[in-house]
Amino acid sequence: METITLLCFGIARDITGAATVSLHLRPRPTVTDLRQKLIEEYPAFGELVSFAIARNEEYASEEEIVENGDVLAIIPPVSGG
Amino acid sequence: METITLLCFGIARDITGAATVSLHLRPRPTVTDLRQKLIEEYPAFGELVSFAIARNEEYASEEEIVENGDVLAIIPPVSGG
Amino acid sequence: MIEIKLSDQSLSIDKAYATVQDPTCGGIVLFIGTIRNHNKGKTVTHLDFESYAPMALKEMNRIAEKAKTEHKLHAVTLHHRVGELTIGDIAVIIAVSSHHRKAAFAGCEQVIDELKEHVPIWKKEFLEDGSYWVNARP
Amino acid sequence: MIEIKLSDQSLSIDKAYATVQDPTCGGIVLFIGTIRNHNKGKTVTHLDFESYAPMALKEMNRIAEKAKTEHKLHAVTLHHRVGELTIGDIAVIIAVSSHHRKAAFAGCEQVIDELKEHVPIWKKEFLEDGSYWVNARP
Repeated sequence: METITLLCFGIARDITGAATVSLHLRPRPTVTDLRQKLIEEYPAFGELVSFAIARNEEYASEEEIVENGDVLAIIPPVSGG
Repeated sequence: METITLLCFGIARDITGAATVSLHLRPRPTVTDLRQKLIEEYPAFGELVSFAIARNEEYASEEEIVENGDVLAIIPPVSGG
Repeated sequence: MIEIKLSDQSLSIDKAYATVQDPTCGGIVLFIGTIRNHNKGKTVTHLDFESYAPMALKEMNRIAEKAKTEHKLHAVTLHHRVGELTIGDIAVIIAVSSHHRKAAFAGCEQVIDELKEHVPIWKKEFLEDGSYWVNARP
Repeated sequence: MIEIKLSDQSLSIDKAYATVQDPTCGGIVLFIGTIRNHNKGKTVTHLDFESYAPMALKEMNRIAEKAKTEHKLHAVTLHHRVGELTIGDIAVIIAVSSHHRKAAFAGCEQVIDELKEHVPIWKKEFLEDGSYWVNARP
């Protein structure tokens, strides 16, 4: 198992209660794995309209594989402008 | 015959050489009559892309009849903005 | 609200913005038309805007009212400069506020399109080797 | 030219305008997004904008570049405010200059549409009786 840390913004920070959250997962998980683990540990993420995962400051697709050293973030529905 | 005075703006002032121009026409002419007389006396108006006639500060249609006391103006192609 | 102005003084973007700003409106669109240094490959040094003022104000008001009604806008401001202008000067400012930004974009574009077609204002461009009334001849 | 800014200070319309103004461009379109005093029938007292700054700047730049290329714009400026804002404050300014005004309108509208969809900035609205993250829940 590996520890993967994600940055939390907006409502994601309210849900996890901190600016980052750590998940324990098998090495090189997919973005879908991350998403599922997150909802498992924090069911409130399942109540959001949606959320995306950013990998190295870009939107990640579901099949992408998370590598060691990647910068990851939870992106709840945006509302700028 | 009647004397009808029109205000001249932009290139119309350059063509007539003055801020107003007077035409001699039968009483109660149409806008088309005005237009034709103007081209007859100042053929340069025929060289413009187009020109409109304003009657009492609004665009006049060709069939409108010009009444005594109307404020008339030659409106060459506009180029504001 | 509609505000219409023909002025021989510099136009202010902030002032035009202030006339349409409103706490109920989230979206404001401004169009700013400035004097370009060239036209059809010729170098423009300065230019002169002449207007048939009473009719121009009536037409500007008609165009603003029409856009306000058709696009359900909150406010429309239309300021046009007259007199002598140089390169970079602002010739026209159109400011539109609306609850919906799509309407603000469409309304603002309609106002500048109709202004350029109907408002009796004439622009004389001065080039290095002469001058001419824009749009007048083929 | 592209200029991108995230700032916790007041945004200036004149400054955004100055960054896109150019003697070769006749048409400039600005979109200004302000804080409304109500949302879905509730009274808003103030709000807070949070951003994932490095990613927001990347996305803003990508959106501006895309609009510039697709609409052949001369310049695109995109300034977004972060931190605490009150009613009437400017949250975003988009300024676009172009040789053709139709492109300036289309390009400016595209930038604000894509910004609202993709840029990682989150707005928390404070009402008289609570607060919530906009768009987060159904």
